Amino acid sequence: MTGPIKDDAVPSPAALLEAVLLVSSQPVSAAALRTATGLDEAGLEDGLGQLGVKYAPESSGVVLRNVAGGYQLATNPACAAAVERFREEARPTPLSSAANEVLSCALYLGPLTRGAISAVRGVNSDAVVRNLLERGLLAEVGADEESPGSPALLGVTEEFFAAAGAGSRADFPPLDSLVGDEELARVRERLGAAETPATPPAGEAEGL
Amino acid sequence: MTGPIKDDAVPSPAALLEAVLLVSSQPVSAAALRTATGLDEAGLEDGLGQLGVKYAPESSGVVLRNVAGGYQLATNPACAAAVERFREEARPTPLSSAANEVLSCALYLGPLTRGAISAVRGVNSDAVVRNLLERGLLAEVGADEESPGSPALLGVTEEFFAAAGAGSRADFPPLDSLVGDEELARVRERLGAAETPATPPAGEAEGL
Amino acid sequence: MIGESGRALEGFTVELDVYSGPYEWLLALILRDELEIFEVPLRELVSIYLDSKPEGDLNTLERDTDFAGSAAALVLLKSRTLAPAPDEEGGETGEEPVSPEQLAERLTAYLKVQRGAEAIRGRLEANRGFYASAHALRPRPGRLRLDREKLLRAARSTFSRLTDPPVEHLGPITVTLQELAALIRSSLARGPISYEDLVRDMDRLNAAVAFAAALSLVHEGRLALHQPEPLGPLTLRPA
Repeated sequence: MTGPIKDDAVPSPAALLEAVLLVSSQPVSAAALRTATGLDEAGLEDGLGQLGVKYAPESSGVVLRNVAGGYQLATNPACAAAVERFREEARPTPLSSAANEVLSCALYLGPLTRGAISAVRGVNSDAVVRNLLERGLLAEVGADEESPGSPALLGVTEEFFAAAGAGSRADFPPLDSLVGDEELARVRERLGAAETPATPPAGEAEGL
Repeated sequence: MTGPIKDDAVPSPAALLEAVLLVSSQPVSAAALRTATGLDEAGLEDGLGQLGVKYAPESSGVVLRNVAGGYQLATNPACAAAVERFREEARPTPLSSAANEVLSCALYLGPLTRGAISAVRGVNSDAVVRNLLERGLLAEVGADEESPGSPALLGVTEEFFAAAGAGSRADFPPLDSLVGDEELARVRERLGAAETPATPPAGEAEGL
Repeated sequence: MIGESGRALEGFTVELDVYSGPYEWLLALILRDELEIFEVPLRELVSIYLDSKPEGDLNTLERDTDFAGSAAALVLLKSRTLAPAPDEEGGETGEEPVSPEQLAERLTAYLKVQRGAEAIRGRLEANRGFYASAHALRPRPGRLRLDREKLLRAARSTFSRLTDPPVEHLGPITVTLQELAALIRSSLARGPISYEDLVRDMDRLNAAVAFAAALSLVHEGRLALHQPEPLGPLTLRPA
């Protein structure tokens, strides 16, 4: 099932489209699909037509939906009972130490941008942030208008406080009780550097 | 495309399975699939067989993988470029040889402590271990209670097996098959382990 | 010059406070822990090697490369000994001398781990490019439990982490001494060239290797180095 994939084989339009649709939980617009896949108008229509057959609600457990100005893969409502049972049974995977670190940044230093989180932690944290957004523990709460591209500001959510059994920020010990002044100054320095766009998030390769 | 779904139609085994697989980012074990879908052994096999055809790597942008002790829908690597363009993410950089060595220690000799890994490799490996924890390829799976301070024991994760496209440890070549007897004899000879004190071992410089 | 045995460094002997005799024997003694690596003055060893090079010998590159390789290994060994890896018990390290048997066992174990790493690298490489479904369901509200102790531990370690020193400049050596020697030779065909011009586009490591290659060519009598004042500009001229 995981047999070798021929690198020289050019994927069909339908294949390109369904791969992109699998990695997006949100509907994807026709324009975004074309940009990602490099398909022209005709290729897009052709591919979507084929996917309409492959993911037809009459036979498939995964269906292609055209909603909210975009396309999306979703489960067939006819399979809802199985999906619900799976959701009940599946225990949420515990958070990694990386996820806890990102959450502690957002809790104590937030709201802050992805770049600032990466700078404080010394490693690129984009994947961890995406996971926490998907779990609803982090949310975009605004934008940093001062920085080029106005990157999103991330903060912890109500869901986060509920999961931690806390009412609010006040239920956590203050930052200066956790680390010394000197260390805090260093953290602030890294945060400051992150706000200067010239500095890329440090240490992508970190020791590897 | 989003035509009416007949509620009275019973979805096929394949449809139930693919609906469940769509809503999991992790591989799902056969047992969990059966619990969620209510399928029996034969239904599961039948359904997975059909999905193997529907999601064949030769033609589909989404493929069915059997990895890390479970089943998973994932994008076809042949479509990786489109996925990466869509996500605006670069493909994760390959691991350094140091990182692969640490994983090899954990896979073959683990679970073991950071100290034990460093001892095998002859260099401090803490930074590399941290990065692998970050990437979710290593995890703390217990503690070595015998040692002072009960240092954490590290092992490879399900995510590691998934990333390596492996079902389990058994998919990796056994450690003892990796180095031939002849080669081992040469190592011993070079080190003078075969007790030849009068003559210096040949080609010492190259062996360093 | 390579002896009949095929070992480039066969004829090289050294005279140090702690040892006098063939260089190869010195390496063997160090490896077998019969000579303490701390006691071997590596700088002096390099000087002895450079002084030992026969005048006008045209074929020393292989010998130089071998020496550079073994000297680098000695530096590595010394630095590892200076900062010993904690042993399995986390207790005292390397008190008793290691027998050749033990050393062989350790090296064998490491060799296997290294091969295992190769197998892992191959598998990871072959499986890059699979991306998982992004349609995973969010856990039901309230199902997720966050360990506050773990969170605070994470906060402490994140905020007190020392910044790693930048290592970008330590790129891998991508050219060999031979390649650089060839580069120097072809550059010299057009006349004298300054060392600064030669290494302008090189990183620090490559520049250092280029300098070693230049020294080697001087010893071979292929070029002359001209430096009118100490630490001043350095010019390479055809000999």
